[in-house]
Amino acid sequence: MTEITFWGKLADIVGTSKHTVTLPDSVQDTENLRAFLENELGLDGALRDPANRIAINDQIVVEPAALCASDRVAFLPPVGGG
Amino acid sequence: MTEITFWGKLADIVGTSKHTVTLPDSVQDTENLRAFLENELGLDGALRDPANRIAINDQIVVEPAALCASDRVAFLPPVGGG
Amino acid sequence: MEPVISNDVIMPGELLHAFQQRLENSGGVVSFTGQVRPVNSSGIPVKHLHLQAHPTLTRGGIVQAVTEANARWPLEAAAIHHRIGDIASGDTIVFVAAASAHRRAAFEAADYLMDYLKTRAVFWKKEVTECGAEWIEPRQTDHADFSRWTLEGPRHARH
Amino acid sequence: MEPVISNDVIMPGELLHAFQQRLENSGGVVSFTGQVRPVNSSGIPVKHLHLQAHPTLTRGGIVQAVTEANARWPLEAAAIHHRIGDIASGDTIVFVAAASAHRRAAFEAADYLMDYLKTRAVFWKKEVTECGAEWIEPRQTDHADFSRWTLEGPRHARH
Repeated sequence: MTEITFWGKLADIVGTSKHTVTLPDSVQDTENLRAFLENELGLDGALRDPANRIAINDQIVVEPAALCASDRVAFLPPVGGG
Repeated sequence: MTEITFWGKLADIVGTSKHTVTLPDSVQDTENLRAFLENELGLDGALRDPANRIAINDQIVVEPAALCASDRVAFLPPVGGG
Repeated sequence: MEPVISNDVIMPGELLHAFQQRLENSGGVVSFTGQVRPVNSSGIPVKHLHLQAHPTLTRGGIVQAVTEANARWPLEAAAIHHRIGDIASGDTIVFVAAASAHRRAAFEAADYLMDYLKTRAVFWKKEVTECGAEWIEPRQTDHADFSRWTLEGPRHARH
Repeated sequence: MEPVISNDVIMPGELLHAFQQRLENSGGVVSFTGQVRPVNSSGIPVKHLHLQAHPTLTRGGIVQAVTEANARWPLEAAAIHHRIGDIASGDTIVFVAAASAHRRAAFEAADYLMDYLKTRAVFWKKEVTECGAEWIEPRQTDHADFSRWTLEGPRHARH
């Protein structure tokens, strides 16, 4: 089971901030994951947009990055505080 | 009688912060005044140094500036706070 | 100093006082306080901002930015307090302070840390008005401000 | 706000708090606090600074600098508190605050006002150490800092 979290506006777009899923063997990296989740969640491209970055186990990654089933994956829309 | 004040380090150099003097008719402007006071007070050039500016009646002046006997004259060494 | 990321109200005057109490040889202290403006850029009254942070990425990034500031400028201390959760109009979102022997270093470090927080810090910001809620991303000018430090940028503080 | 030039101790935290209480639509507040460093640039312990002001020229010049800052940047408010008399090591000499809708304006205005105070404001400053007393004049870097504002920006600085 892989834990996927959605942050900021992505939680609103996806409709949840957390999604636990068993990834099929075909999902080996972040590129596969983006396509898989888009389809599974019936989205309109939000998770394919490279502006929304991915962190694996609390590290923002350079993509495409390899995935393990036990990874925690976070989708991070553009950030900014202050 | 003309009131002359000395500020900052000039009070230390001159030995007083205030000097009241009857200016001779020959002192008509700030250039004359600088030379006159240097001589009268036995100084070593401090009042001739253009880095030490002059204010007349609380206005810093562009020199040479005309003088009246009733003017209040201030000698101002280089400034800086903070 | 460890950055503080918290739901608690930020009191800039108290933080500035506490920050200065700890200093030993700084000639200059610069502080920046960011507040929720009562009206947004379209002129619509703002009820509150909602700020979301990530439990690890946010703090890690800020610690790195403070390390970077310390490498660029000879700082005696730097402090960052960032509020999260719902922040009412007029309340303080962020407080940054930087202290150095020389004022240019303090000014530039505080400026840099704010540019970092505005464009790179891992926060998500939602503006809530009477017309609804909208996620806010950094403006072009914020990115331009940050790029000052990555291209030629201001030279390191003179001594 | 009228500049304050006084022998009284400056409490930066309280001043920042009071300054922010009065604001209505500022997104950013920058403050600068200048303190007497315990050790001078030659490494000698400083007992105190003595700051002298002129009864009219000092205030007049500062008011003009604040007017200039307001002409250059869209400020909601600016405040200057400058201490005079004997100021002990570690005590605050000067507190400057600037508030604006946007943070760059607040940063630049506070920076400009400090450069003015360091190089153009009518104060005379004597440093008292165990080795005696010495009148201090602005450094070359202070003049270079001020000249930044005369070569750029929407208006030329007077003086």
